[in-house]
Amino acid sequence: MKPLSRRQIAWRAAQDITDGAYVNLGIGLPTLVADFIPRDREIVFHSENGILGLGPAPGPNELDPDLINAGKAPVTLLPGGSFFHHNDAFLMIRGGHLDIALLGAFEVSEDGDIANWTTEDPDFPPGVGGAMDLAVGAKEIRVLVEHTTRDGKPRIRKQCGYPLTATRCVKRIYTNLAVIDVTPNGMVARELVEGLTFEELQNVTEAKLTLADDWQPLKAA
Amino acid sequence: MKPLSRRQIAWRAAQDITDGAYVNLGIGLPTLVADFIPRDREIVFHSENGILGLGPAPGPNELDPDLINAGKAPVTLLPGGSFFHHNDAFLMIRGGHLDIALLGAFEVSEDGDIANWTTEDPDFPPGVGGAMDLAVGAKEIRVLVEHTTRDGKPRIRKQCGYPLTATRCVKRIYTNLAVIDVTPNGMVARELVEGLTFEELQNVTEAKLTLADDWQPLKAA
Amino acid sequence: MINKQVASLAAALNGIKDGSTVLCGGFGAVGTPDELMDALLEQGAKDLVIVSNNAGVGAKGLAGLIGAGRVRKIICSYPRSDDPRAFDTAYKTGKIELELVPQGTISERMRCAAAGLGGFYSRVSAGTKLAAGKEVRDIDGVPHVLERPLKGDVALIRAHRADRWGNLTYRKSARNFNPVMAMAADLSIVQVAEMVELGEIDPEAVHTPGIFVDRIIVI
Amino acid sequence: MINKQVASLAAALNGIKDGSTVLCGGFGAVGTPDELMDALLEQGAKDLVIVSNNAGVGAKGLAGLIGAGRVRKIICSYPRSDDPRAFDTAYKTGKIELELVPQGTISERMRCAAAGLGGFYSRVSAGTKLAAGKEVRDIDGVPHVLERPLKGDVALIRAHRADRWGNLTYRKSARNFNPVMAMAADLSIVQVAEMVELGEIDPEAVHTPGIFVDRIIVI
Repeated sequence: MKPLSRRQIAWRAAQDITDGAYVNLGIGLPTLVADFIPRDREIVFHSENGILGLGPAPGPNELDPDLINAGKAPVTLLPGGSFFHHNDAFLMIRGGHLDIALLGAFEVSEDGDIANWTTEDPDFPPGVGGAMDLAVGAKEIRVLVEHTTRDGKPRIRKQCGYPLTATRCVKRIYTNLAVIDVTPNGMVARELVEGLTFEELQNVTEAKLTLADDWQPLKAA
Repeated sequence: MKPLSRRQIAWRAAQDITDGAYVNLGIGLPTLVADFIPRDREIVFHSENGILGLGPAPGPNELDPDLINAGKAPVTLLPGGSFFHHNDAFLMIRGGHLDIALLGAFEVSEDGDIANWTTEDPDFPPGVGGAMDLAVGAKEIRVLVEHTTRDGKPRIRKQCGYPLTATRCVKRIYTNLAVIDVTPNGMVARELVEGLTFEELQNVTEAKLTLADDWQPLKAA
Repeated sequence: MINKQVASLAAALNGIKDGSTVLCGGFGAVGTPDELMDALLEQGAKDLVIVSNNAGVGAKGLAGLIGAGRVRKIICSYPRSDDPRAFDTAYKTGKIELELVPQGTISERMRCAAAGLGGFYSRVSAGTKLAAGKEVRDIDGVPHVLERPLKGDVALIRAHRADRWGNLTYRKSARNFNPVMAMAADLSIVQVAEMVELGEIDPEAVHTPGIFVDRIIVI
Repeated sequence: MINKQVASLAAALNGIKDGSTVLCGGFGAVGTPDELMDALLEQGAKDLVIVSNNAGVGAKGLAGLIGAGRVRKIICSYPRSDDPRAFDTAYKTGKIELELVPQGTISERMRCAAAGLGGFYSRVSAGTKLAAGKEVRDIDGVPHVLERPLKGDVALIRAHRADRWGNLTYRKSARNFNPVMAMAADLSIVQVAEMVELGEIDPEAVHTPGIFVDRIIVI
């Protein structure tokens, strides 16, 4: 059994983004997704700091200090892109105008609660950024996350231990081991990496899973 | 005693608009004020339909069907003017960004209440437009009005008989007979047309007036 | 590939259902989506709730819809116009319901829906007949009326230019209610004078970003 | 004649009082009014409440004000940055109060003040620690948090171009919080790279109309 790399998780999530979607990519792992969009699809990426139509990272001669994404990395703008102020950027988020937000997380609960803003580490002041706005506002929330912590503790839990970002909002989770849907009937494993049994997956998952009848091997390019 | 004409009322109101003010002119009598701004003052006129920097009426070759004011009359735009959407136009109004709104009225009360949106005439459906937004929102509300109705009934009353537009907002009233301030101590007549006694003014005014110690003759060009 | 342009007015209006709430752009006769409204008459949807600053002029556009008895209710700030015969007739015969809302409040209620908010408190209309039946709350000693979001099933929008992503620009005061309405409906349908190539609209000067636009028809 | 340009940073910041609430534009290091913030250090106002998305980078600008002990409280969404030493030190030693607010809620609270509204209901933060102590109300079965307007005594803004009426344009993502902050303060002070003649800014593409601007300084 070979877990997916971070880039493979991003690749897998990218395959589910349909042509023409308006998408916000959270900071960290979700940002990698932009690199793996199938070439025949035109996706409009949104950034909290007032951009629609984010393009790839700039070449050395394209760098513009006034053009960054929400992760504060330099970006470019595609033809058809637009700039607007922060208030309109969050109107888009909160008002359900984004089709998909791909987010990182510390934990996701059985009900689709997400905790991704603070671990209450006393060494750092807390920061929330746009995490709560995105989790509440986008039409569909999908999470990209390592299945367990470095210590092997499950991140997919009955209830989140860390402070919540938002409740009952996550619809799908991409991990290095599986693709899991959050449904009204609980969590359903749709795809498992090859060589992993459902029992093994459940053993590293605190939330109760069921295996989809039509489950598939989790493939990654 | 010669009452002011409508244009003279507008002239008098125009003299009180200070250089650099942001001003909204209500439909009807207040609209005439734009013609009488002293030449050495630069005033920025606002229109509810998304314009700052309204200029004079267009000449025959300047007419643009996409450029009208809130009264739906063709206008022009001055250099420095700008267009924006209705929501920003009313943010400016409601948020106290306009220095002055000059409004027409059916009635004004002793407390500065204004009634200017409906006479409840059963022959017409009611219309409110931006009247309530302006009356509540502008930093200072000044009213231009004939002192009495055609039947000689006072428009400046103890309480408004017509449905209110907003309460306690009017600061100054320009009529064909007088300039009257609404103060915490009641209404104070500041200027009277020549030949009119204070007693005569009070007789055509339902609200209780006091005469300012430093009252002046009401002059008009 | 994203291409929001449609080939016909029928395709633009396809699927609008009876009972829909339809936001109609424009102020007076400026910036009104006349051809879309005429086509809505053709399309046949009835029992409509129309949100529009005014209530139609003459016999075409919104007035045509009202005259044909297709509008159950209108939410507007100023139903009068130079030639309000269609609305006046319907109103006097009790065939149309009128919800009169201050102009800024209509606009803000639509923005509230667009922004995914549950409501807002406004001083506007407090202490007046238009606050009748609404919750009033003192905030810092000043009475405020609770206003609720106003969302459209459909918005009919008139813009000047568009690209295939749906980015829009308007001309002068024809912008008016169009941008807020485009944001506040589930389905935003736009008539434009001109399509331009992607990238031709200055990204610093897009008036309505394409995210708010679903279908575009060139008139 | 209207001319909002002032001759010096000192004139730009004249009159800012101790205890002021100061809205500071920018997101990360982009669009931040660095020179105005450095000049505010010179100017001397203390006990400030700063509203800013971030809490300063390195030792200059906002970080300089915090390092000098001039900021009593900061209202922000994300106090961390690449080099947050000034804020971290003040925070750990209890010398600065932090009000953490979701990024969209900060922005919307400022717009609420700008728009003259008394408050709004938002789903954001409902059911989380950041809603602690706030009024919560079920609207259509969904819990909403009551959020109050956030007004500045002063806004420090960075724009690209201005004219003497105060019309502003920004560059790319340097726009960010600047327009909403310019609207939400009693006194809006703007640093720009360039003054242009009245009428040179396209009236269809003004990002901040001059009505929201009080003073302009060219840096």
